[in-house]
Amino acid sequence: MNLAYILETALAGLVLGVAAWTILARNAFAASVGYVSYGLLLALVWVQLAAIDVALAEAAIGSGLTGLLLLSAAARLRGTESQAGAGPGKLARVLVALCCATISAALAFVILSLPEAAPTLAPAALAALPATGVGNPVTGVLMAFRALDTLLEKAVLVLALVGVWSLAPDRCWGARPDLRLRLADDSVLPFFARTLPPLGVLLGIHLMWTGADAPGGAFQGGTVLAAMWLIVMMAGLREAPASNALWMRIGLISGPMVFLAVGFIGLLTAGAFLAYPVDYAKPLILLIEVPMLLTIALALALLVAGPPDSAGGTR
Amino acid sequence: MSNPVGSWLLAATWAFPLLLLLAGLSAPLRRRLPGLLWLAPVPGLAAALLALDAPALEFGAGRLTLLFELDRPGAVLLCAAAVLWTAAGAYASSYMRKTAHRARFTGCWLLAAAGCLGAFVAADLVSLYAMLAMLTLGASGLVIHDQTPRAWRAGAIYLLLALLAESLLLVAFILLAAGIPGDSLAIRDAAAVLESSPQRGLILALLVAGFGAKAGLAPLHFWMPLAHAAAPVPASSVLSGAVIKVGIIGLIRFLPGSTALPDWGLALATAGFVTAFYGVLVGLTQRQPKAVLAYSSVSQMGVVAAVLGLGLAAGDGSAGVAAAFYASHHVLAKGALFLSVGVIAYTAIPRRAVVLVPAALLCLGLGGLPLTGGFLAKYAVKGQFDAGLAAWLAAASAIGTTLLMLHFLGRLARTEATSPAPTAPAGLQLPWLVTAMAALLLPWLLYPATGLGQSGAALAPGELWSGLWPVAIGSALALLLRTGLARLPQVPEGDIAQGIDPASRAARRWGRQFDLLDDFVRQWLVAALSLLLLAIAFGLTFLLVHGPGSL
Amino acid sequence: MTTPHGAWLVAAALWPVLAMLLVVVSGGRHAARITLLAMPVGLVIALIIGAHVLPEGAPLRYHLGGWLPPLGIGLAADGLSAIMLLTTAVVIGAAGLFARADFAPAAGAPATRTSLVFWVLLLAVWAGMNLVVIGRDLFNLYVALELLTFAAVPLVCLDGRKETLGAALRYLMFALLGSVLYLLGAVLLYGAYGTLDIGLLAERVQPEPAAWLAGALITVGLLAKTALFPLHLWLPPAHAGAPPAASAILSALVVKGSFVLVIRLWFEVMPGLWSVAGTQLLGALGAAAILYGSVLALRQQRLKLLIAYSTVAQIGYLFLVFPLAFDPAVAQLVPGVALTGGVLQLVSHAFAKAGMFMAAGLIAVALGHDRVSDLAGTARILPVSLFAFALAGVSLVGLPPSGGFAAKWLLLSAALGTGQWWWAVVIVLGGLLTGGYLVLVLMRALNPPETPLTMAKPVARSREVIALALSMSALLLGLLALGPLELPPLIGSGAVPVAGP
Amino acid sequence: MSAILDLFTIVMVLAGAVFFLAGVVGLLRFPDTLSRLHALTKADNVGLGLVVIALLPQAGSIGTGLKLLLIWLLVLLASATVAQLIGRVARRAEPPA
Amino acid sequence: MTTVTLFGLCGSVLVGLGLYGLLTHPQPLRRLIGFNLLGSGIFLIFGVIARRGGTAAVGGDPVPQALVITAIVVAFAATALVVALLLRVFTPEQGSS
Repeated sequence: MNLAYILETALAGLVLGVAAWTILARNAFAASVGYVSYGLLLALVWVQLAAIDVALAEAAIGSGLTGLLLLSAAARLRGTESQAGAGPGKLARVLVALCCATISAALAFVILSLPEAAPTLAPAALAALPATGVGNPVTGVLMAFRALDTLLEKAVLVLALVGVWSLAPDRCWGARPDLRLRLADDSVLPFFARTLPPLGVLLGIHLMWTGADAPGGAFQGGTVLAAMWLIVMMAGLREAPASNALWMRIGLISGPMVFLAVGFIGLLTAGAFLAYPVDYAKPLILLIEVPMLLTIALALALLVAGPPDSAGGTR
Repeated sequence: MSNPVGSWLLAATWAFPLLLLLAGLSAPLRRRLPGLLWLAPVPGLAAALLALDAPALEFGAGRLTLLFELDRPGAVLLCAAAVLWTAAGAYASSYMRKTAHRARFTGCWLLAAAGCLGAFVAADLVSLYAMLAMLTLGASGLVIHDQTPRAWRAGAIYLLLALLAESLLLVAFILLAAGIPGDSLAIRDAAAVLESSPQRGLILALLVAGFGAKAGLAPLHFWMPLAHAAAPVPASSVLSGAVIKVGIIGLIRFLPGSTALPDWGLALATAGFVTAFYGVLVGLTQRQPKAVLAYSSVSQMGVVAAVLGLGLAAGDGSAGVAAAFYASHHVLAKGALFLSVGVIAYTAIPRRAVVLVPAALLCLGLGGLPLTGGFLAKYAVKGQFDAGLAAWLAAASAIGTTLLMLHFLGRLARTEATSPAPTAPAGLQLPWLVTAMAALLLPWLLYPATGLGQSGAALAPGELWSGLWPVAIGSALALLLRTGLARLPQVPEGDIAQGIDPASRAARRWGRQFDLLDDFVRQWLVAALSLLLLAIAFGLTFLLVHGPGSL
Repeated sequence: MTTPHGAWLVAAALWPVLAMLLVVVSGGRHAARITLLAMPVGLVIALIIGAHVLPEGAPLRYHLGGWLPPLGIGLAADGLSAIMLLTTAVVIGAAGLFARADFAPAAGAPATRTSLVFWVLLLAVWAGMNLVVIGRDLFNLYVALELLTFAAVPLVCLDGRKETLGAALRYLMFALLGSVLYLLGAVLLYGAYGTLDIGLLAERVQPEPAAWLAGALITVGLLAKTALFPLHLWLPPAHAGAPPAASAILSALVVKGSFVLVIRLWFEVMPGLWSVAGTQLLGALGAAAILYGSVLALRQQRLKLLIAYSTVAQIGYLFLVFPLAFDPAVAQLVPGVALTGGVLQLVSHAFAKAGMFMAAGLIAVALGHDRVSDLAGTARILPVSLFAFALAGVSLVGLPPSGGFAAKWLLLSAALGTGQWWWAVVIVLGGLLTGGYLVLVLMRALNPPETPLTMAKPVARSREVIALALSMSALLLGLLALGPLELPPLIGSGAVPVAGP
Repeated sequence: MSAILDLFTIVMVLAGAVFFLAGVVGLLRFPDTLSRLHALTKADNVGLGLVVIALLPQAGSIGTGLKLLLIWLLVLLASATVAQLIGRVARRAEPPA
Repeated sequence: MTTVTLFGLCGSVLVGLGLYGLLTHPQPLRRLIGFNLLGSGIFLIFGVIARRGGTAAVGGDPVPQALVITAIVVAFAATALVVALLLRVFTPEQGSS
């Protein structure tokens, strides 16, 4: 019964409380606000679970970007909330609640009954880590042991972006997404959008770079870059790129493309696809991570920016 | 003795009509097709004449070997059926000339022809099933052809029953195939398996029900009067003449020939005789000539079933050929009579003798009038009807048939003319006369091929007398009852089929319920909730097996 | 360890991805060309894998980066994978050729939205399918499933009409629910056994709560994506609303991807954990789907909806495999006749349904509508399309010599062989109902039009031929499957050697 | 020495906590958005500042200390900007009486 | 009750909450939020499993941690797709094309 334990319990309680509140909140906007704070609290939980990389990702993507998406959507859908019919009746709610409770209980039971000697790949990962040249085991897993996942997940990002574009009305094809905020002339946001990004870009690149050996990595770095770019676009300093801008498309696919290329080199030199020749491992991994950073930044930002919109004007 | 030509004729029998059908995909050929219907069965006819001794034709390998060959009963039936399809085809080309939708009629006709003729040469389970399926699709198209509500109803009922029959047969086939050692799917192996199969009872029941329904055995006969009365004349001619024989050949091929199964045989024979008399009785109440003919077909198939039943009871292998021969006569006679219905409608009253006289001959022939083909047919099955009761029943059915057919003749004569022209066009006359001739003569030519003996023996005075007296009594009865019959209340066509309409109405009501159910099930909450419930259910199945203690 | 030629698996998995990326960067002007060039290559890759696997059924294996499971990710192709790879390559190729008329920009015309998007999505579906059928790592498979979903959903609402957008939203939400439940199951398995590799899990799973809950969650998650009754809420509107080429892919392939994973889970990961109750429950859902889907197909007024509901029904047949393959004697699911029948049903339905949707699409284009009641005259103006429709129908009903017949034959013999006659009854009834709604359509289409009919829009004969070719291959599949082609052992890539401590 | 630093830290953190508390109370109790905003921004800028100052002695290295200060500056920048944005929205929503 | 147990239970409750929100809310955006809660609950459980697998050398099993990062990105992509679809369906000026 020590201080840390009390804090953890309080944290858990807080997380659950905020989660419940987001579910029960009056309207979508309030719920979205709740979700953002929930995400930040969750990041703290991840720290408690000794997963700093995940904490960063959760704070940046889970809370930040997702929150941004939800908030803007909630704001734009305010008017339509009444359209959605009334929720299910009492009986149905009780039934659903019972089912959810059952599943939660089953989960809890299983988690409590997991084997005492927890099966783990930590030793295996650490043993194999030197071969990858990186010091951060998470980065090692992402970039070496399970590189295929990481590669495919880039493809997923690109695909999701194309999917979002596909939702543009035909007349808007080739236009730009519009996320400028309607600002008064004396707004300080443009100033903010000029001051912060230099620092932010620095931080993003730093996160990617240190990710090799310390918590951080291309995801977290890319997210920060995306956030900076979004601020710039919102402040109206730069327009969002049109969906047919070539430079942007090249940037989008550069990450996975380089990944594929390096993987192929591995097939030729190291005897297996996505294998890194010894003592070239770390340089190659960094070689992949640089364009990956670009891809992630572009993809995340453009996913938030949404489909091309007539208000964005064609180029 | 090798006979490659024959083997390939076996394939052409069903492939040629299909090729004609495919040709219909190109517009110019499609326009020519209706005139060429008579051509489709020609390879079948050739096969019937040349391929009897031909080696079996095999397609494919491994687990699926399609097998085609021609046994004696098959050859006899195929010959008669091919003749009828040819004549009716020619008849149809002129009969349907002015009507709409000829393209569809042609397509269904060719499909049905391929299936019907193919069924006589199919020697393995799969291809037989395929032929039956083709036949069903084509035939139901022919029945529905006129698009009247009556036609739709008849077609729907026919399709339902046919598909049902095929499903029963499919199950039977699979049970048989499971018993066959090795990969063979040949019918003769299957029949061999049947005799010693542990599930013999079940399989026999499925087979008799399946093929029985196709042949119109009571109580699964009710589709026949509906379908045959609703279809256009040439179509009902082949349906009632050739198509229903597919059920007969099925029974002949699958029922054990050598081992006697008294109880099953007697059951089948009983069903046959019941059908025979039931058909006569209901038929007598009918007014519409085609309906009368249809009921007479029901009755005649009853007789054939009785022959097969008695043969099965006695373990008499020759019953198959005899039944096939009897049926082959019915193919032509009944086919011809249906054609006459169309011809007479185009013939002015005073000139009708040319139609009625041959028709009368055919009618009495069905009753067994000596020297007609029908007489020989009855003579061929004498072997099965020798026993006391059976003989009396056979004679009684002959009497009944005569009576019924004369009733038909009366109705036929009363048909009102539909065209100003004094005589029917040659396109109708010729085919009908040819078929009538064939019905009278062809049996005499075929008889030696059946191996049942010499046709000369049938001409002994005793035989002639035993053929003559039932016809005489039947005719006498017909004269006596002439007035009475007209006053009989008419049993609605397809008697017990009446029960179907309320059922179908109920079904439609239920269908509406289904729509509502689907609207409910496809709500987000309902679907997602059932997802969770399923997850819980799957979890519970484990607990059920391992018990809560396993937690 | 990685088998010789295993590298072809990487090619199969990543070739479509590469093509997709190239299309993205090249833009709508060249998208169609690049895709159509990529397709033959992908087909060849599938053929090579098939040639190595199918003859003697020895699976191919590959470990990416040389990292063995549990640390690394493995790919493997057994008989089932090889067959699925081939089916996918063929159907995708056909769909691509078919869709050229709709989505390839006219020469000189500016690139439109669909002229880029469709091809990207098509290639993504292909990549997703290939990954799903050769993946050996549950999380890797999760990513593949998401790839498949993200590709399938936008295909539904490509035309941007309100109702298709709604259908797509429904589909996406439900599919996401399914995939997170799948992920939860995978997480539990890792927690209990410290690996996500199918081969290793197969060795390690014990009958205990963790495995049970995981099994249940993964199963229902996949069922949601397969749209097994009563989880079909999204399928009819989605498959009926999509453009024909897309409907063909969705109905023929996408729903099958998650089904293949159900097979893997039940037959490979935990064949010994399931009970009579579990398999019978799954079978019951399948049976319900068959009858329910067929009846509703009979009720539909629109041709494409009718076909979509027939998909609901046909999916049902696939799930009869589980009760039929369960051997109470050893309390295990054993691959055998039933599984072969199921896979045959899967493949023949893929071909038949793709052909049917394409034919229906052409009919809808030519008539300007797809009301079942007003199909009269179709035979006159589109004989080939109608013929394709009919042939596909022959396979769906299960008439010889179609693949559908072969599948039905095997399933029925399995049912009768194991004395589970009630499934036989369902199969037979399903066949009757299927015949019912198809004959209804054909009869209407064979009617002559009341008023002379003119095509609302001309239809290229080449597209009719593509539909016909697909239906034809569904038809001939039966001969292949029952005849010369001996199916190899479908399931089981053998245990993968363990790495690490 | 270290004891004094620790004491300093504790005191400053507590002071910062007080400001945060005040801010929260204001957020909950004040009538309209603008005054809530006022309470909030003031409170957490100063509060956070005090906490940062409190942590400086514990930083260990100069670099860490600079990072701490940077964080404070960034938060000042952000909250100032956001405060202005919210303020404008609020004014449009509820014009001052 | 140790850290892992605590957050393990927390995660399973979050899953329940998320499911409830995903099922019962008539409004798609609220369902989406429920979906995200559900997802984060699952990630948390995975994190707990990772923590249990920690050794003297590392605080947690890196494999699940890496997988969670990937999963978070995928979940974000899904969210973005749903939001785009939502806006297209429900906002008139875009819905009409």
